Formats: sequence, C-alpha cells, structure tokens
Amino acid sequence: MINKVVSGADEAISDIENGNTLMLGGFGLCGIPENCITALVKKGVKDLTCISNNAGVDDFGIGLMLQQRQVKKMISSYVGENAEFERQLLSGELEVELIPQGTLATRCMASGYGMPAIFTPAGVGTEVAEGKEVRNFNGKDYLMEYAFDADFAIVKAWKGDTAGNLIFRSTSRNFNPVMAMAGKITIAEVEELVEAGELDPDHIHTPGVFVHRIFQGAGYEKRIEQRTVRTKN
Amino acid sequence: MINKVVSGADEAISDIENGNTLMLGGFGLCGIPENCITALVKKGVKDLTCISNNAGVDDFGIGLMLQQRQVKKMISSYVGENAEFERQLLSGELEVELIPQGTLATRCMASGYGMPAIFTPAGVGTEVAEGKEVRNFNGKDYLMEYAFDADFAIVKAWKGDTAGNLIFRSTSRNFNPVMAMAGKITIAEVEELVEAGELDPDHIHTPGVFVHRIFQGAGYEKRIEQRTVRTKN
Amino acid sequence: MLDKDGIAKRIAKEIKDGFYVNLGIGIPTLVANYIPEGINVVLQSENGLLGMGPFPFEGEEDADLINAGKQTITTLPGSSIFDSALSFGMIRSQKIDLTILGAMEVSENGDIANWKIPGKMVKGMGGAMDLVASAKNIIVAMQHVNKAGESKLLPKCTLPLTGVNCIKKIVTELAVLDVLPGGGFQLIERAPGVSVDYIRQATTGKLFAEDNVPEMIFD
Amino acid sequence: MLDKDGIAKRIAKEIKDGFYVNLGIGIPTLVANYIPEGINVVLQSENGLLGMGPFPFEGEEDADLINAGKQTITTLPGSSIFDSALSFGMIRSQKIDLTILGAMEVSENGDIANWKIPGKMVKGMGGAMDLVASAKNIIVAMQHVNKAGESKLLPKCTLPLTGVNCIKKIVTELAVLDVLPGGGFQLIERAPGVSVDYIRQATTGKLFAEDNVPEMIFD
Repeated sequence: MINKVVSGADEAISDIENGNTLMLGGFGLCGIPENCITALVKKGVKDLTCISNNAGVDDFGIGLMLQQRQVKKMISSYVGENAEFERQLLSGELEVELIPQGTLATRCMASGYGMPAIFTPAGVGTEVAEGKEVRNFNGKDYLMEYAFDADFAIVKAWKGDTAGNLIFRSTSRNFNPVMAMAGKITIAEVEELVEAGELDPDHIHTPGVFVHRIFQGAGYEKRIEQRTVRTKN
Repeated sequence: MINKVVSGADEAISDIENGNTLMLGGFGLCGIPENCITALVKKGVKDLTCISNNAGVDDFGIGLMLQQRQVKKMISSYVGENAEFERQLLSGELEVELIPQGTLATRCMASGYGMPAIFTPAGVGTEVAEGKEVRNFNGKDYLMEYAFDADFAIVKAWKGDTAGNLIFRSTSRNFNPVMAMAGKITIAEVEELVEAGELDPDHIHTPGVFVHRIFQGAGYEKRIEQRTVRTKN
Repeated sequence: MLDKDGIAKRIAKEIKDGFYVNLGIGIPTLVANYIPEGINVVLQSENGLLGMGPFPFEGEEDADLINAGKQTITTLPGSSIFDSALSFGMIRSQKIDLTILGAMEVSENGDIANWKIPGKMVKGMGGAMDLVASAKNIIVAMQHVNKAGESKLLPKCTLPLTGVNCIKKIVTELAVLDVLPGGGFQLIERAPGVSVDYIRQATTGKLFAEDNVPEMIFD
Repeated sequence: MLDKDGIAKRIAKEIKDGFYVNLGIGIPTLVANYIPEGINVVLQSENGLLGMGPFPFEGEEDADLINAGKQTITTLPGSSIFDSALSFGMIRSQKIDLTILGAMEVSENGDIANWKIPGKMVKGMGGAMDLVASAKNIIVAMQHVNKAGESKLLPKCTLPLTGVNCIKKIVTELAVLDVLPGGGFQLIERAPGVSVDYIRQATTGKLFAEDNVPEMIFD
C-alpha cells in the first residue's frame, strides 16, 4: 500500500504559497483542520483564496488567518460569526463571494467526480444567477455551476490510516469528504492515525486515493460555538 | 422514527405494474436483490424496462425474468453472460441500450442528487455520442447525459434497520447505493434487519430517507459467477 | 395574536405522520417542541444529519454533533450522518417533505426574501437558497409586519430575493395564509381574537378572504 | 516474440512506485503478477475497490468480494470499498495513474476500438469507455496482428471506437510503441529476436523507428 504519512502540519503545508486557493473543511468550528490552520498562521502565507462554508470566529478557525490578513478572498455560504471579517470586508481589504451552501458542496463534489459543471435550481431568479447560464429541464430552471479548482484541500478526520483512508465522526463530517476529493493536493489531519489494515474497508468515508498527505494532529480544542443544553429533571 | 418495514418481497413489489421502469442493483450476480427478483417472476409482471449493470446469467438474477419474457428493454453496460438474452436480442423480442458503466452509475447518482443532467467524457467521438449534446470545458469535450427516471429501485443490502437505513458489505455495494437514491419508490431487501438505533449512524451508506420499503430476505444463494482461487503451498 | 411559540404550535399541525422535515433557525426551530404525539417525524439538519434529537443534557455536549445553527444537539435511534453534498442532494431530489423557514418578505406570487438587506453587512444565504429552490412544500414562519410596522406580505419583494415562486403557506402572529397559484394571499385562519380587517390592514399584498374565516384551533 | 506473460512482464516495468492502477480483463490482469519488488502499487477494480489482492485460497471465496471480471478476489491491508459512482468519479477526476487494457485496434492518433464487432453479438463496453476517456496514462496490451494476420495498429480504426486520441503506449508480442502526439507509432523497443522490418511489416499504421531500436530487457 502507498504510504501517505508526513511528520505533521508544518511539513504537510510546506509548499502552500502566497496566492494559492485552499479548500478548508468544517461547518462553523465543527470538524475544522485546527493543526493546519495553526501551521498556516505560523508560516504567514498570504493572499489566499479560501473556500470554506464559514469563516470561523474572531479568535478561532479561519478567524486566526483573517487576524493575520492572510486571506484575500473568502468563498463561503455564511460568514456571520466574525467581527474582524466584517471590518476587513467593509474596509475593502477582503473580498467575499457568497454561494448557496448546497451549491458550494456540490461544486466541491463535482471536482472530485471529474464533472466540470453541475446543474442546481438554487439561486434561480436571484442575484446569485447573474451572469450564469440558466437551463430548463422538465419545466424547471437550473443554474449551471462550475466545479471548483483548488490547489490544496485541507480536511480534518476522526481516524485515518497510513494509506490515506479517512473516517469522519458524526456531523464533523460535513464538507470534509467532498473537499478531500477535490484538492489537487489533499492534506488530512486526523485525531488518530492507524496502520493500513486497521480500518474496516466498508467503513471508510474517503478512500486513500484522494488523500496525498496525512498526519495525526495534536491538542484538538474542538471549540463549541453554540453550547445548547437541557437540564435533567 | 418512520417505520419502513414490509412483510416481504411479495408485498414490497405488489404495486409494480406492466411497463414500469425498474432499477436493479448488483454487479454480475454480486449484490443482486434475489428475493425481489423471485417475487417479480412469480407476479409475472411484463414489459419491464430494467436498468441494471448486467442481465444476470441464464438461470439466475435478471436471467430468470428474461426466461419468462418479462423484460422489454435492458439498459446495461455489459450483458455478456447470458445465452437467452442473446437469443431474445437477435430475434428482436428484447431491446437493449448499452451505456458506459460510469455513465450508468452517474445517471443514477444524478437522479438521487436532484441533478437533471451531468457531463462525462465517456463516449465522446464514439457511437454513444450520437444525438447527444457535446460541450467543451477547459479544452476537453464532454457529453451531457440525463438523470434516470425510474418508477422503482430495487436494491440488496447486508444490514438495514426499520427506519430504512442501509449498510452494504464489500463489493456487493456496487450500484446499490446510487440506485437506492434514484427510485421514485425504493425497495430494499437485506440479509439482516435490525431495530432503528442498532446501526452506527456514521456507518450508514444509504440514509433511510431514500428507502420506502424494507424487509429481511431469506434463502440467499449468493451465487459466485467466476470462482477463482489459488492453492496453499 | 400569537407569540412565537404560538406560531410554532400552529405550524406543527401541518406536519403529517412520516414526514421528513427541515427546520430553519428561529421560530421554525421551536416547531420541534410541538409535534403532536403519535406523529412520526424525522428532522433533517442540512449540515449532514437525519434524525435530529433534542439538546443534550448538560455535560453531555459533543463538539462533533451540531445542527445547522451550530447548536449542540443529539441524535435519535435510526439517525444517519452524511456529508454536505449528499445532504443537499436529498434536498434537491425532494426527499424532504417539508421545509419551514423564516422570512423578511414574501410576495403574492410566492417569492421570498430572507438573506440580505442592502447597506447592511451580508452574512450569507447559508442553505436557504437551496432549500427554497427545491422543497416541494415550504411554510414560512414570520411576523406579519416588520419592526417599522410595514407589512411583510407584499405585492412584490423589495429586498434581494432568496427564491422565486416557492412559498406555499405563511403562518404569522395574525394568520395562516396560502399563496395562491395565480398570485395573492388566501386567508385560511385568523389568530384568536384577530379580525379579518386587522389582517387586511397588515397585508399590503392582495388578500383574499372568504366570508367566515375560522379562528385557529389549538388542542 | 513474447507470450502473454512476457507482454504483462514488460508492461509491469512501466508501473512506478506509488501508482494507482486499473487493470483490464485478459493480459492486463496478468500484469499484477510481475509488479517489481519494492514498488508500492494499489490496484483499483472499477466495481468499487481500491487495494485488490490476489485470488482467495480455496474455500475462502467470498461471494460479496469480486473484481470487475466477476472473479473472486481478496483485499489487501489499507483497501477501501465504495459505490460505482464514486469509483468512476475517481477515474474521471484522474486519480488513477495508469490504465492498462486490451484492444482490437489502435490507430495512429491514439484512437482505440475494443468493444464491438459489427455483425457479432455485442456484449457492451462495460467501463472501458469511461476509462479511456479519462485516464491520464493508458497502455494497451494486445497482439500485434489479429487471427486473420491483419495488423491491429492502423492508420484509422475500422471497428466502432471506444475512445479517441487517448492511447499513449502499446505493448505487443513484438514491440513497445508510443503513440506520437502528432500521429504515428514510434517504435521504442523490439521483443527479443524480432527485427524492425518484421515489426514494420506487421504495422499498417505509420511507423517511426530510430536507427538502433533496442531490444527489451527483462531483469
């Protein structure tokens, strides 16, 4: 089996350069590649285009990269939880492209499936449709949306093996598997890295062929954005 | 949770009518819905259009339906293992539409994903492209292929629960998950049916929302088409 | 006049046994609390879950298990987890029977605006555009008028649209209204103690009302 | 002149460490037996498996575990299973480094015909059209001439095509040939004891040969 293991986040992201386009997995702060984000901040790489459903919060997730002015453009579906983001956007330092969440996910998937474009009804008749090809199938209008083209996809999984196979846990799966399929280079950080053969082939969410580099991350904070609970009575 | 359990194959297929279009999961004889095929033969429903990667062998799988002249048209990628099939085809009793295997799978997937059409390079410049829209993306030609529209999808899984969630085993997965997503009505037969809550939500291959009827099948033969072995020395 | 829970309670009556339902943020989330006994419903959360349960007990929160509002939640027996593409795949292929979401404006022909106010910081549409473009049955839960006292049921939306010709039903603190296929709002029920005239004054879009519009009944 | 195993053995030398490889039915399947020691390769089977291993020991066959030729097989440590759509997804997005398959005809410009003979029962193209349309690197394993003694390396295919402009390399019992980007077959190596003239006679398409075409070397 082909071994994809690298020493850690610094090595994994070492060839990411100024101006690259990155996909970053996660939904809110759930399932984000914490170790790689820390390494990107340390490396100080700039002018990045980041494709990620959200932009983190002020002091966590992609928010840490925004603090360092490393992001030129965000491509997201929702960016509401971040004051620094708002400041940079209003001052013109940051560009943002808002995309319907399903369109975002499906444009990632299209890339992984080698499909140059897909059709979705999301955004028909709205400003999202401006400049896009509209096509009618069976009486319903659809927008043609293109597959993403990202230099790197950076994802976080629960378990992985040395062959690059990934298993995600609960709703931290979210965008991670579709982005893992879509990077020219895909980097996966995992909470637990095991030897090839230890994962059940039937349980693997992302086959290793899509993953180029893998390492076991450390010190996961896994911060909760909205702690909602009920009380036992 | 919504309960999808029916008593068995006869009830599951009871409303399939002459002239319906059926998707049938499986690759060769691997992962085919044996119980439903038996029930379809018993019911004697005719003039079916069957979307299935293969057409079974003379005395098993879809071959049993061919014997009874129940199939009007096969939509498949490879139909080479069946002498009765050949006889009916040459005599004009049976219509066949051959489709590249990846196109077949992706047209099923497109249906499940609510995408009316997809683009694939498979078949460009060949007779498969005849009458189809060709479109160039980034210097490469693609065919536009439409999502399938099937009245029923009939799949076989290893385990399932009362909520319709499915788990497949090894390469008997094949076309089953993509077809399960694509039927107007999806029928799943499983080797083992368990209560909702017994399957790990992270291990489910087909979420129950796609499955309308489920039952535990009986007497699986699971015939091997090409028994290839090596000897210990 | 209903409070938020009243609106949620009235909407819950629209949910039928066997429905898969997607609930938006705000009032729609409250609907889960009022689903009638004996009605089996599966809640979808578009970040990748079918079978969403209530909030966890204190101390049992799991950072890996959240809903589309980023709240910690639980799963119910029979739940399943999937990625974002499959989640919107099942939305697009209309496997979700009912979508309930909030709105800033709804027009006579079923257009909805709920994501952007010109001049204000835009947070994004999230999954709302996908949901309204695909769902076969959409109910809007909202206040009848905005904070400035202006009707949110309009001849034409003034805000940037989220989707067109998609809203079928609206439940507000004043009324239940259907959007007519040919355009216009059909008054179906009045909130307890609210008159047709009152509703008419609060509705800028074309309102159709029969002679005896019943009051809502809560069990 | 090589036998089938010789062709497979020669093709195996084209496989590099870290390659994901799809092997077609027939001679390509034999290639797996000759992958050099120390070369890590993952075999894909398009019915939904990465990490295909050898045939099972007698009595250990599993009806649920087959390859694209419907043969019982095994998995190796690190293997993964997926559905048919994802399998062709990874093929289409060029994650598979090398595809090796048989052919009835190959033309000077890299067209391939391998699925249909007019007048004969057509069995279908299976996954061949997807593979040749997407793979970044395709090697054809075939006999240089057909049973009637006619060349299978042609100016233009006479049989219905499987794919166009896609074949990069051909290995036959006589030779290794590259398909030139501008058209034509470049003779790269001769099988042991086979002359350039012999190869030229067996090749109807345009053949380019340098002065000293080397013989194949097997370790």
